[in-house]
Amino acid sequence: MTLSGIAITMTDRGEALASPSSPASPPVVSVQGVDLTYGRGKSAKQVLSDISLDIGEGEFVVALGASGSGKTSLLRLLAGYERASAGRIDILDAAAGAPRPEVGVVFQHANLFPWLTIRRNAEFGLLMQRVGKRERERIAAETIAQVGLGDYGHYLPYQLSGGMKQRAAIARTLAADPRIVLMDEPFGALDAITREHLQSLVKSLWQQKRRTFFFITHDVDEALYLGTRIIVLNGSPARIGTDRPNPLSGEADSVTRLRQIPGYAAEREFLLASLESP
Amino acid sequence: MTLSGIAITMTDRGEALASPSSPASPPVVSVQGVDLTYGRGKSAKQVLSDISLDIGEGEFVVALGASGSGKTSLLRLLAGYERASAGRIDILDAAAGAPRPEVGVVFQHANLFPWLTIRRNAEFGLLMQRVGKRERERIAAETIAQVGLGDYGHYLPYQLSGGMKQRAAIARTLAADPRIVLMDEPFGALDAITREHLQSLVKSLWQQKRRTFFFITHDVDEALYLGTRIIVLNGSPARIGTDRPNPLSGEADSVTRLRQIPGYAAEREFLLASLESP
Amino acid sequence: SSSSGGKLPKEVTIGYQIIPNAELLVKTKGLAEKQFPDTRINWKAFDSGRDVNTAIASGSIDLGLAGSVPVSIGVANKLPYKVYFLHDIIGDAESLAVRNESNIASVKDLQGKKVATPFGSTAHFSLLSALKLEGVDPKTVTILDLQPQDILAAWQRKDIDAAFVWNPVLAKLTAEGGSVVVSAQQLADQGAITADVGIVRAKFAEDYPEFVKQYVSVLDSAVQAYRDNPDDVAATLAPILSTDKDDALAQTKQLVWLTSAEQADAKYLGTEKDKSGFADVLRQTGEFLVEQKQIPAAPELSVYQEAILR
Amino acid sequence: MFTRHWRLSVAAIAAALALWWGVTKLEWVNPLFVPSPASVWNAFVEICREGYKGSSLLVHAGASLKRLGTAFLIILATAIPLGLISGFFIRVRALVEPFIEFYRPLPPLAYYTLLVLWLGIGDSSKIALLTLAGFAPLYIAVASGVVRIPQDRINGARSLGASRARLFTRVIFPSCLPDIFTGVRTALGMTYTTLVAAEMVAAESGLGWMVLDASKFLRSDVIFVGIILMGVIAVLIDLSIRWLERSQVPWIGKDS
Amino acid sequence: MFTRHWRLSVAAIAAALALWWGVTKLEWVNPLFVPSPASVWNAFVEICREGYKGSSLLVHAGASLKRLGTAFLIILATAIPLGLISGFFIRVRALVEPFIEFYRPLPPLAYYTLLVLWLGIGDSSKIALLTLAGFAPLYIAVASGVVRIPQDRINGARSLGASRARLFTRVIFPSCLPDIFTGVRTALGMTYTTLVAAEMVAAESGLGWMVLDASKFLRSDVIFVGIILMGVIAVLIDLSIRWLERSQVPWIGKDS
Ligand SMILES: Nc1ncnc2c1ncn2[C@@H]1O[C@H](COP(=O)(O)OP(=O)(O)OP(=O)(O)O)[C@@H](O)[C@H]1O
Ligand SMILES: Nc1ncnc2c1ncn2[C@@H]1O[C@H](COP(=O)(O)OP(=O)(O)OP(=O)(O)O)[C@@H](O)[C@H]1O
Ligand SMILES: [Mg+2]
Ligand SMILES: [Mg+2]
Repeated sequence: MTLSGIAITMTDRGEALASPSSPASPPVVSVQGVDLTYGRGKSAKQVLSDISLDIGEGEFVVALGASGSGKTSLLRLLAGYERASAGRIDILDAAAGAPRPEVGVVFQHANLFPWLTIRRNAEFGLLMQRVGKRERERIAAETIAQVGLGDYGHYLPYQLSGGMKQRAAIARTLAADPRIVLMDEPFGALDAITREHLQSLVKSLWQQKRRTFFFITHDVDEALYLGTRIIVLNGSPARIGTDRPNPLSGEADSVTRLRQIPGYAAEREFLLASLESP
Repeated sequence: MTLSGIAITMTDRGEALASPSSPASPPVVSVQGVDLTYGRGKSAKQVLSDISLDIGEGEFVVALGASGSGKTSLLRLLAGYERASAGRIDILDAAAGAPRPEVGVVFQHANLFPWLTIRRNAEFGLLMQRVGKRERERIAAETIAQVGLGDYGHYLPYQLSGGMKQRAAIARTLAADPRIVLMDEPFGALDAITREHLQSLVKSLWQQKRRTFFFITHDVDEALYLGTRIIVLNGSPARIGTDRPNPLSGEADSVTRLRQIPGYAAEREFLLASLESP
Repeated sequence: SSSSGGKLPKEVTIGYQIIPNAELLVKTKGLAEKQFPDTRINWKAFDSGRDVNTAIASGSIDLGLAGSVPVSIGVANKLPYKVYFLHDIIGDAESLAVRNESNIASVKDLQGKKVATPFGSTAHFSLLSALKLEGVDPKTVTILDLQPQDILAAWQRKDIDAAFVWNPVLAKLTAEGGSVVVSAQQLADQGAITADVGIVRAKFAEDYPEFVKQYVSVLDSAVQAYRDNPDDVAATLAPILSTDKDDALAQTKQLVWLTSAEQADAKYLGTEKDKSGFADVLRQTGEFLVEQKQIPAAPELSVYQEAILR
Repeated sequence: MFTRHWRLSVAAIAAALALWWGVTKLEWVNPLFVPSPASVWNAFVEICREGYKGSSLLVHAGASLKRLGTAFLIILATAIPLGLISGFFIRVRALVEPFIEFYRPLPPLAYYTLLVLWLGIGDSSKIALLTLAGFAPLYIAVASGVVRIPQDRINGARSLGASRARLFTRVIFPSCLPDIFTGVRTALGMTYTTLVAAEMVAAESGLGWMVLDASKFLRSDVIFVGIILMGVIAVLIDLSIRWLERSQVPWIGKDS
Repeated sequence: MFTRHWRLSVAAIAAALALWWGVTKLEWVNPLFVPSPASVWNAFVEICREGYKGSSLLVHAGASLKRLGTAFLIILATAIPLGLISGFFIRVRALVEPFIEFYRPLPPLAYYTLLVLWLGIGDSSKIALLTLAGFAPLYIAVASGVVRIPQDRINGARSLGASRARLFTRVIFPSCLPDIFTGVRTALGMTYTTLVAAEMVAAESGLGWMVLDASKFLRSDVIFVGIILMGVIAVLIDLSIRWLERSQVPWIGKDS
């Protein structure tokens, strides 16, 4: 509703159009002047400072930032796990403050339920939505297969490798199909091949279902491939140093192809430079 | 001592020379026909098959492989956390089978001691070696600063971001200065800038102290930048599909530079192709 | 047999204790069941008068057996029950045993020694009475609160010099280098009577006087059976006392069994309200406990006289 | 863990039995308090054949197990939900804990009288005593188990749409399973410990009563039979709980 | 957690007191067993002024606390190391646990006489009884805490050169701290619970003895004074343990 920040609405598959937030599509995520401080008194540490960010429906926002800059903290605020010390956050027109099923989260560490098999982990969100057993099992099996764990449905989390756990966690969130998906470095533990596979998976899901994504990564190429809009957190406490539409959005159908696009090198350099700015 | 496998001895800074293992420098790590099976009976799953690998003193071996291929399993065998189902592993002329201080490990997940501050975590190895308090604190402070956590020494692990925890874990192992360093995707959670910084740190430590490294990554560029020798795990159960010296070893002083070297693209393509081979 | 008009309860709960007296004989031989074919009789075993007091106050039992000390305390605290029978007068069954090595020849010699007894029991009362009768200040004696089996353990370790206790521990003490200095029998002769008392819930006694009357007659017949043939009775009681027949006989002899007719003597329950020797005993017990600072206050005699069922 | 090295356990038990035999053989302790294995065995055989004071051994064991079992079902049905809830809702905890903290350390012997007064001398007061004895340890174990659940596991579940109720059954409960098992074992020990006290008042059967009755008559052989039986039954129960734990919670100690 | 909502706790306690007052006022229960708050207060004042049966209240409380304290120090010094060791070495566990499992459920009343025989009627048998009562719960909590430590934390420490001994003091011990705190609380409850039983034998002072003695003479006002005092002391001890826990183990429930 407010005019601050930049909202991006999708025009066609993968193509982004920067515009001031239009009254036609109100932002699904609206962050207004948010501060975040951990601890109290002497041990207080301010992590985020005056963050404002509106995200429109169907946007794919990628957040970059140095290690420890505050990306995860911002995501936790959006997820309702943490409360802002100042400012206001609205998600789907309700004040943030508690986790909710419309907002799915993939954690930086897999965080699976250790007592459930991969299949049951993936079914969890559907079970909570009271989806019938048949349907639940079908969707879970499909999603597990999509992340390449088709043969591991009956394994317990501790029996999986690091990257497999991370993929299982992704499947768990995607199977529940939330309107807003928050992902915190979901592909950090994956090899190049699997990673590229999952990048296409996420991208095609986004294209098909037009969900809204907030995606943290430390990989600039990944940001340029997936995002319609890229923000960079800088400084300590962190603020949003850069917030701009991604001109390469939808231009390539894999990271490898992306690297061959004219303009890729310049854009990459620009983002690396903004990452380094204090 | 055996002649199987390929041992690589270092000739000059960063330059690798492939050679059959020379009697002059016996391998510090010797893996002979190792199998690994998890579970028993019906739920048994063979993960590694007939792995043989000799690593000479001062080598920097990088292991690549698809997610779930068995890289971590191999590292755990070398670390003495797991016992081989068949075959034989010798580390520094003693059979592997239990963790030991000569073999340092950085886990895929940080795995810090939650009750110790970052400083005390970093001091842990030195404390175990009965290094005096002064010296201990000096080395810990230095290592923490090297990984960019100079200001966070008094934090408890839960107060750090994912990437910071991972860096703290790296500092903890490096501060203890083990003769053999095993690292499992240590930079997986780091942004590009911090990552490049830590890559140089590890490389320069290796150059200065000539420790032996076994380093798992999913980033081919990182492998080409750091390794003197690269192995690729393929198949299920996994075997060593590729094991060859890295011709680019020591050729560039950062990953960015590396990409500009002629021969980089070909080498990268080759490795990506071997990753995909079944 | 319920001939004389008064109605009988459908069910009655009797709290008993394992003491070789007439009630135990009645229970063992099933005499009450024979007498009251249409009444269900539930027997509940108790360990201490304290628990009997609680049980009767909670309405869980209709009739019970407790020592004269707990009954005195109960009456002093207005527990709603009446004394209907004296199951036994404690004779030689409770005595003061001293270790021979301790050089105790009389109660007077207890000064400066360690004496054990279960507090709040009739034996405790007897010990304090003995000290008083001999003019010994209880403060000069170390009196320890020990349960019978612990008294035996402490005795073996020579932790104690003497103990006022009952069987079977008493017998073990005398067998293991001890001898009896004074018994409840001797104290009773000097007026410090202790007894095992039959009590009945006041409301129950009011509702079913006929039952109480007939039950007393059953008890009387058991007393008679014992007098006629003590050997038979000992044989019957031996298993429940976890002992053999001879020992059971010895134990029964250490208690005085009385019929209700004998108890009608003014020395015991009496027949008239103000002529009850036992009410006096209860009052004296109460006053004694007050004197010994065991309880804060005791009521006057009439309250105790009220508590004797007539 | 127990089963793999059962040989060791058996050896340890055999050694203890041998020690017992030796000690009584050499009469280091008064047989009145520590009877010889032979006499305990004889007492056991006799009790098996003829029962003890009117009831067969099976009746005694059955009576005790019935009381224990009932109390234990009540404990499971109350302490686990209440522990989960009060571990989760700080306010509930603030309301409930003063009372639990207060009654918990009270010796059963101190309040048994009150229970008898309210519930009578039947089985209900005994069961109430056993229940009270075992409730607090299980409650505490569960409540502090909840506090120890990683916050993000709960966050994650709520993000997946778990309602409060299902959060409890589907996340908090299984997360606490290891703690519940520990708590159950402690609670069982605690109830068991109270068995003799519970059977002190107006009981005529039960292993606790048997031990108590025997101790009154200095039948140390019977006391030992009772104690050993109680111990053996307890160990069997405990073993089955552990077996359940191993088969139900294989992920204990593994990183998620 | 307790402190933040202390108002709620205070309110709950006040409500309970009001209920007590009302119930006795309306004489719903026999005042012989549930005395009125006023008469309990009077008894308290009287005991404070004149003591109970020869000893002042301070002496009674002091005697109990001395016994409890000594027992508790022994428990801490034995159960924690043994729990750590047997959680870690399966063989030790196989050797030790049959005995702990066996004695644990045994009612103190069943074996107290043996302790008296071995240790006499002085304080040592009382302390031994209290120690035995509290040992098992702490041991179990610690041992199962060790089993739950993530294996890779132990692996990591050993890779950093931790010897067996230092692994215990520097890794396993702190890892188990949350379990130790839970165990300490349960064990304390257990020892406390046994206080009355312990002071049943040859005691002349102690809160447990006071309650027991009063119950023999139907002094329910004194019983209530004793129970409330025991409860209050226990709650205070528990609060300080929890305060210690909060200040020493702030990382509970946080992912490492
Ligand atoms: N405890 C276990 N029980 C059964 N299977 C296991 C266990 N641990 C690992 N595995 C299996 O072993 C295989 C290899 O796992 P490993 O962790 O070595 O892979 P990785 O190469 O390190 O993968 P990543 O790059 O994702 O970390 C996986 O398929 C996994 O399912
Ligand atoms: N519970 C906490 N208490 C105090 N400080 C905290 C806490 N959690 C996080 N921080 C601090 O907040 C800062 C930002 O952390 P955050 O996890 O948001 O970083 P990030 O951008 O996600 O980093 P990374 O890429 O390494 O995951 C860090 O400096 C960290 O030390
Ligand atoms: Mg982060
Ligand atoms: Mg791995």
